[in-house]
Amino acid sequence: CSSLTYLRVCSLLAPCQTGASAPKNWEFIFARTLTGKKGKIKIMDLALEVLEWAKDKKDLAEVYYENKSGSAPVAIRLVFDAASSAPSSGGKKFAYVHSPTIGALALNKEKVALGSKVTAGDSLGQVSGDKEMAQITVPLSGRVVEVLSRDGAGVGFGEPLVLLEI
Amino acid sequence: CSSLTYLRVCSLLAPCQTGASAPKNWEFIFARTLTGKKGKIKIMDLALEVLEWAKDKKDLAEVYYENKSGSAPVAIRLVFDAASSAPSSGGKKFAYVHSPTIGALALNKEKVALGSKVTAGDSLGQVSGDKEMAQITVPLSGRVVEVLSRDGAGVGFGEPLVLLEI
Amino acid sequence: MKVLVANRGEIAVRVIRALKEMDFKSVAVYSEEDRSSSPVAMADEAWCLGASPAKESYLNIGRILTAARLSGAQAVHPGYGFLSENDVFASACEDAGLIFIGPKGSVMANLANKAETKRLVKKAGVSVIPGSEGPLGNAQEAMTQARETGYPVLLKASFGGGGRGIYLVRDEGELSRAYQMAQSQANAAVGKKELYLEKFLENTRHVEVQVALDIKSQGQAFVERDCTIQRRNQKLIEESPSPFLGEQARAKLLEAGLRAAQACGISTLATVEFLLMSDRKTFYFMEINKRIQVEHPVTEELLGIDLVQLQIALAMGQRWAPVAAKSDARHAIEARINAEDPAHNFLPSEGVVTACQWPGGPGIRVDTYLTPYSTLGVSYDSLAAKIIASSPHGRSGAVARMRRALGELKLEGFSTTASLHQELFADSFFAGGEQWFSTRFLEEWLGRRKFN
Amino acid sequence: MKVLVANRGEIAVRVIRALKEMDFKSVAVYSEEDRSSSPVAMADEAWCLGASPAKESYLNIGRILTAARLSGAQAVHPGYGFLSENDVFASACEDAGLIFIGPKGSVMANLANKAETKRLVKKAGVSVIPGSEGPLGNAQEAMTQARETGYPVLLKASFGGGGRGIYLVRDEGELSRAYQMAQSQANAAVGKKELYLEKFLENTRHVEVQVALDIKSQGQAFVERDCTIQRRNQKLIEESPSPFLGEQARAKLLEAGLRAAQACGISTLATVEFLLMSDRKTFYFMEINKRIQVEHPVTEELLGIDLVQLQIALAMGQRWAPVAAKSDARHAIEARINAEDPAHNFLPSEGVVTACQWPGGPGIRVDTYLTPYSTLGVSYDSLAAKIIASSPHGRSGAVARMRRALGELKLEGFSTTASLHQELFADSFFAGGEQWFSTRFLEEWLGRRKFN
Repeated sequence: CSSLTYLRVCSLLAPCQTGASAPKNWEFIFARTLTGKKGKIKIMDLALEVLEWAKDKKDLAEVYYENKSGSAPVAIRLVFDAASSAPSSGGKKFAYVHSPTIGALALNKEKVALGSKVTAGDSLGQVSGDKEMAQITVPLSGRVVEVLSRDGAGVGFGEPLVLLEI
Repeated sequence: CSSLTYLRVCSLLAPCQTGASAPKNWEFIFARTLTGKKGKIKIMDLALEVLEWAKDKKDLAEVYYENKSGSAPVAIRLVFDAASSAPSSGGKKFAYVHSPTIGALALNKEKVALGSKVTAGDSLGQVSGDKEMAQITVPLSGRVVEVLSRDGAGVGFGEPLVLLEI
Repeated sequence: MKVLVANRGEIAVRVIRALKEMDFKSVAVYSEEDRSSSPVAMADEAWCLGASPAKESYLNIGRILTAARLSGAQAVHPGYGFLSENDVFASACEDAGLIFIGPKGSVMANLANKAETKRLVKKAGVSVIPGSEGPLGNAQEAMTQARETGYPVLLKASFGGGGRGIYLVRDEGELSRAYQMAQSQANAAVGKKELYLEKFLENTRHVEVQVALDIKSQGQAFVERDCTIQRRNQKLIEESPSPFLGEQARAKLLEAGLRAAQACGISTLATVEFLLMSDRKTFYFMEINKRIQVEHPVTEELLGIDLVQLQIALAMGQRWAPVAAKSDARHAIEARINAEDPAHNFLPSEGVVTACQWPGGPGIRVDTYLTPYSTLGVSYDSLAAKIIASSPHGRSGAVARMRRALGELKLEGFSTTASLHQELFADSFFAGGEQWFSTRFLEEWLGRRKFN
Repeated sequence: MKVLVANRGEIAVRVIRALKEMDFKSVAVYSEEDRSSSPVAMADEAWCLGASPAKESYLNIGRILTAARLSGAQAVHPGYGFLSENDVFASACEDAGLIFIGPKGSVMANLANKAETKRLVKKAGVSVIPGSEGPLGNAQEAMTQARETGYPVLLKASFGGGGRGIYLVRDEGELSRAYQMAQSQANAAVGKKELYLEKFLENTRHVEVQVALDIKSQGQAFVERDCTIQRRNQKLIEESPSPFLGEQARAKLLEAGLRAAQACGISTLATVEFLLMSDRKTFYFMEINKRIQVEHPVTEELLGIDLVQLQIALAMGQRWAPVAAKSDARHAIEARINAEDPAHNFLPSEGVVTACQWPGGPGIRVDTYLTPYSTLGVSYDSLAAKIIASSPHGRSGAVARMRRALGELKLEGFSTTASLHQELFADSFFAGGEQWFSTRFLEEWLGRRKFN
């Protein structure tokens, strides 16, 4: 989510964003299980717990939580200023390489081989639209962990293409 | 609020209930000033603060908070199970005497004189509708602190008529 | 002019909207449970009547009259349900010098007996369902009449209503026991055990004629509404015009509706209900409703008129002047969003509105009293909202619009019939509207869909 | 059929609704800022074009064509604004084998020059504002023309639009300097400095004629819209019919509108704008808009039709068949709810929708793309929602309905023009609608109300 400059606001208890209405490349970072929430959901408890969990997270762009255990699904969505928001897990740090435009994806296969080391500023390939061709530039040096799209596919602007461990 | 049996749910960030849409006899118990909230309101901070303040309040029926300092007014409304909800202030405890029906109010002037001692079950007067007359019964023994309506006035069912210190 | 709205929920909102548009003052009355509800917020003033049980609030004539006196209201709109067809209430309003927006109390008292009403309507030359002429004296009379009418027959309480108090009798062996049970049920429900008997007609559709009459019984009938989509006699979808009525049959139906209403002495809005046979031209009078109905917006959206304003104006003594009564290829259809769980036998559902986004845009109207964080209990009826779709492109256009609107609807916090509507409006048989189906369609469809 | 919607906000929602109702697939395109917006959620698929600046997204022809190719769209709806009247875009769509839902690119190229368009329309026998016949050659020619026309005059950029690039010249002393400034401004804005000259007409109203024409230029005109309530040439309230046009003048105006559109080679929906003089019968052609307009719902609600579906059908080659074009006593009126602060000189406002409750019930339509917790930035235009009220009880009925609807509206999180509308619709002069007022009314009224 690091490139999502629209993340400027905080909102709480936003309506569920599911199915077609879920922005396609959101990060659902918050995956902690809230236990003991059988039967009727206590919205206040839930909100409190999520808020407390989230309040000191500095590297967090967005929190999304949905509970469907009761008859009424409840979603809590928090959107933070995205000053720094590389996902992190178990001490490791990651960064996405995003698509620079809309078009057909052409990856440099050697560069994006799993485990390859890449340097900030490197090109990993191109995205070609009808009237432009844009280089896919590595934002931070690291190692290729996962390729998220396939060669030749159509990709939109900002779509995450490659995940790096940095 | 002790008689409001509909207080069964918790809701957060409900839309402002002001003006005509504010239920007429709500208690706005939460009057703490949140400082340092100049300019743009951070809804999450605000919600967190109110929630933390409220979470151990056992005698609380309802919390209402409205902030109009920014350009966008924000209201937070919390509604709790109203198991026990007599208002309290500075160690003193209070209880309302509510109207038993809709009609014209006739108070027993001696009984409701400021400072008078009343006993649970006492009648403080009557409310007379077109086809019924109902006694105004003291719910808990105490001392008359304030008379909230005037003799002869039309009152609705459940309207607080007299405030007792109990 | 100040008008007290003796009702709650969406119909109270509907009436208050009409009053605001007419520049009249509105007075809401409410039970404690409805303290935070929309009508209370919208009205110019509001009075709490009592606790949740209807007899302490919306059915309490004394308290409503007290509220009228305290607020200085000059008229009372009863909405539908509750006291809307209660002749005692109407008369009490008249006695208190209030304009009752509905029929005169004396007219309603006359019409309380359905068997007698049927006799009245038949006398006016409108065909009624074959059966007893007026009420039955005893079981023996019922048996004679049933033989003449031919089985199966229905035993109905003369003072019943809303699809209740009806017994189906398939053959003579069942009759005397059914007669006894129907009598005791009628007696338990309304304190009167009088019954009448009707032929049980199968494979019929429910069509109804909205009429508006002034104080001199001058007025008109509007294009019929078709309310064939029902479950246990409760309407779920209503539309106008009926897809199964030609111009000639329509003209006859509308004329019959107007004549029946005039025979009943109506001088307000009313709806005359008919059964339509599968020959698509034979119809029989069923009953007359003397109030604004839940489904009135179907007619409003078809014709671009305002029936509630018309009803109020007629009650204030306005004389009838012709109103647009039909409209080319236009079609309107309404889906009732009830707080019921179609996956669990339509069990009433309660909760808090945690999210609500109503559909909008062209040809979509939403009538509701719910707002975000409204609480929804089970003390009263389960109607949460009505979505009305209308289109210049006929029934298929209105159905497409409804499908689009149902896709936009977000209503969370309790179960609703919205999911059922989504399936129904996607069903090619129902949506196509080409082949005849009867009032049993929905229950059969539900059986197939394993919804209940 | 799959249609790409090359726009955002409420008009994208409007077009997607029409596509759904026509059972066509929809493709949304969006800038990063609009990622969570309604059209993206509603469309069958959605493609992100780029960052917020319009030239990287909604004005980027190459990226939109790429999205069309990747999605397999067969047609493009341009909405209003952005590329909707860009002949290069229309032609590029045609070249890519896409149906452009609007005029042919070649037709739009011809109409890009407003001075030439005016000449075309005049030749067809429609009266145009007195002034130069086509573009001016130089300042000297301007002076000669101005003397003939009579001061005050307006200098206008031939390739301007939307009320921009217009210079008022009160007397000859101002002319040559104004000519230079207008030229350089026009050059800076559109790269073309050509100007033409028109008489400056005062005390006029803005009326416009919606037309719909098929591929053979067969079609019709609909009852005029009156858009006299403007601030700095931006419309704020639109209504139909105009309160100041009799039947005879209306017939002439509609005929002129249709003739002008045909002269311009239109084969789609278009709107022909006129100035109406205070004699209530003289009118002059002003310009022609070749797109769906913001205020199209006024006509839709007046007549119960669907202009966007009609526009799409015409683009797909459907031939024109007459559509209801007028409607007795009915009246429709629209209030634009802009995210602007009327108390602070209409400064654009941004924020998060912390609460939204849209009005509902009879005769009220809301077109918006906002939902609870939507973010609203200032990158694009400030239109947040349109409320349209229509009534069978004429203008006063529609105004009463709008007043009622504005009272129900709750939209919090940023400043809007709703408060201004509440005051305007309560203003007896405006609401009364009896006395003539001109396009200057709103600014004068604002001056008196100390709103700006």
